[in-house]
Amino acid sequence: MTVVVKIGGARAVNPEGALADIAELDEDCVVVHGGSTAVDDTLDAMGTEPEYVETPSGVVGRFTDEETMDVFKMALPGLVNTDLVTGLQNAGVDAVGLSGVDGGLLTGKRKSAVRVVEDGKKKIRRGDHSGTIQDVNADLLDTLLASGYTPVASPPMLAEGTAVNTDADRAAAAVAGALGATLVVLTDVEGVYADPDDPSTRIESVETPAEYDALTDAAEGFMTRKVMAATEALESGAREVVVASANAERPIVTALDAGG
Amino acid sequence: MTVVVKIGGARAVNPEGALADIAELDEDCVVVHGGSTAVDDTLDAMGTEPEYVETPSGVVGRFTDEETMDVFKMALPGLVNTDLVTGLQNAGVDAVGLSGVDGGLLTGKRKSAVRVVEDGKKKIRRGDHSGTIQDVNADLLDTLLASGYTPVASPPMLAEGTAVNTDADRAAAAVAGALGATLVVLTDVEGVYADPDDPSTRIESVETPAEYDALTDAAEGFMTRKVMAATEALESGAREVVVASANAERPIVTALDAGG
Amino acid sequence: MTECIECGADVTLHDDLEVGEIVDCATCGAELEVLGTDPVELDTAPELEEDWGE
Amino acid sequence: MTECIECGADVTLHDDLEVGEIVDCATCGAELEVLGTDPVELDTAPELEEDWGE
Ligand SMILES: [Zn+2]
Ligand SMILES: [Zn+2]
Repeated sequence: MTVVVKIGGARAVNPEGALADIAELDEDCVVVHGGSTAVDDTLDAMGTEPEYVETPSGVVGRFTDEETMDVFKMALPGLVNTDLVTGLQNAGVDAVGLSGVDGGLLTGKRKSAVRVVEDGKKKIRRGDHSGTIQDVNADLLDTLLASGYTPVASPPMLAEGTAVNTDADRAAAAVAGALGATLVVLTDVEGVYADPDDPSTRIESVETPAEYDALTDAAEGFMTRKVMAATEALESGAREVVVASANAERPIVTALDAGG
Repeated sequence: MTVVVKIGGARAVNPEGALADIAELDEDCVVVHGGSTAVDDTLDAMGTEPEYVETPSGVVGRFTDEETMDVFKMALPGLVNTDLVTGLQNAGVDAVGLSGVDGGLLTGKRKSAVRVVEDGKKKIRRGDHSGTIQDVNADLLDTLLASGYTPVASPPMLAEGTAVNTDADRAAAAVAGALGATLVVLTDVEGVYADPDDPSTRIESVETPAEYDALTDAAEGFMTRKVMAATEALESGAREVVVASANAERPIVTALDAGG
Repeated sequence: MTECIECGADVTLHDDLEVGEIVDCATCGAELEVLGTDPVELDTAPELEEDWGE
Repeated sequence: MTECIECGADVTLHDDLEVGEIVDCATCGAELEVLGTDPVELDTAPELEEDWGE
């Protein structure tokens, strides 16, 4: 069995519990990370404001112009990935960092124009660097796993010859689907609750369509994306998806026990 | 036969000639790049001055404090590596980017204190993030090459659990030595001349100790480092070293023909 | 006043029109993208698939 | 004046001493690193291999 672990990329979040856990897993493991806050921090260090836009249906997302795309490369495959790989090496995991561009790991179609709503007006913004994953190069991951390495992958993806932004949760979902793996999505929040006010109603894992219908209903706010990613993972071939707290002492083992 | 190609990492230098050349090589190829100007540009974008120090014997090198090391990760494995891998993918080369931290590709001892000369005073500066490569994980490169991938590697290296700066020419030399490969070092200058004022005296390749003694005598200024790296490559097991101009139309094929 | 490139009817435009803005033709309902404001130039706004997140 | 920690002789220090600076003991030739300036604290300067480039 292979486990795909999605972890946050924020430097503020201490991933040590997760890294130590990965070191003790018996299963083959692929780590996928994001790093949106590292992008914002780097833009801030350069005196640039991050730009977020809202789509007509109310989804808020980053608008990634060319300059922001360069900062994105610096922050994700640069700073966050190198730090995670270093942390894993120190935990005894022979990690190898990959961006979605490496070996065409994550490829698909580019979306350079987006419909947005600004000040109540509908607009078209061009020059966005984002894309949707259609293919995962599972061979590259299998090659590294077979030789004892732990791939640590992150956006950008490669779309029409250009490195572009793509959602890290969806990247993790696509990887889990391509490998037929179990996906463990670690989040800073405690999980999704059938009743957000009642901690005992936490939905710990989803394995059937009926269960993820219930999950979709329960997910609110930014958790919606994690649930959508979980849905994509299951539809594309993942064995199982567990959304779990990154703050547990042994977050991955706990998540696998709960899910398994 | 395997060829290790060292290319500059400056974005200003158009590497397209080299990238197209790599696509047409019959030999297995590993690319190693630097990116010092990208580090300086990024520091500049953040309003920070790059810091260079001079050692007692007159060698000028970057002092890499913790903040600069983070920028180094952003610039080399982040921006420069991702752009090179994208360019190679577009040229038809199935490139995979690696930093020296990935899979412990480049490991060795850290040097955190350096003796420097400032205003004529000898001083000890602590907190430097630099190191000297002692081991290369050739297995990781062989694994990728055997599966049809072209590794594209750059500093940092991993020293005592920390990602640190190391010279990219020496990194290329260490890789070529570990693989018993031919090392092609592409530079913006035309090469090393026995008589710098006579273009016909260019030393095109070195294959024997006597030849590189002559080369060492001829090398001047910053070329000294390239020659020292060439020496290290040969001493550690490289088949041959060719220092050649990056500005030729087919720089690598030309270099291999000249050297072979 | 500018003509709708889909149906030819006059399209009413407000004053602070911006490049990139989408205006609807009141007659045929077509979505028109503002390509320029001086002079006003309109073209059919591209259909863009909306995604739930990037 | 401060004592050389190697030979005990007095070491002459100039006024604008900086932390990190290396001073030589005129008596025994030892290289002494300035660890602090107020009060002055000296220790044997570490031998550091000089490399030709990073
Ligand atoms: Zn109309
Ligand atoms: Zn003394």
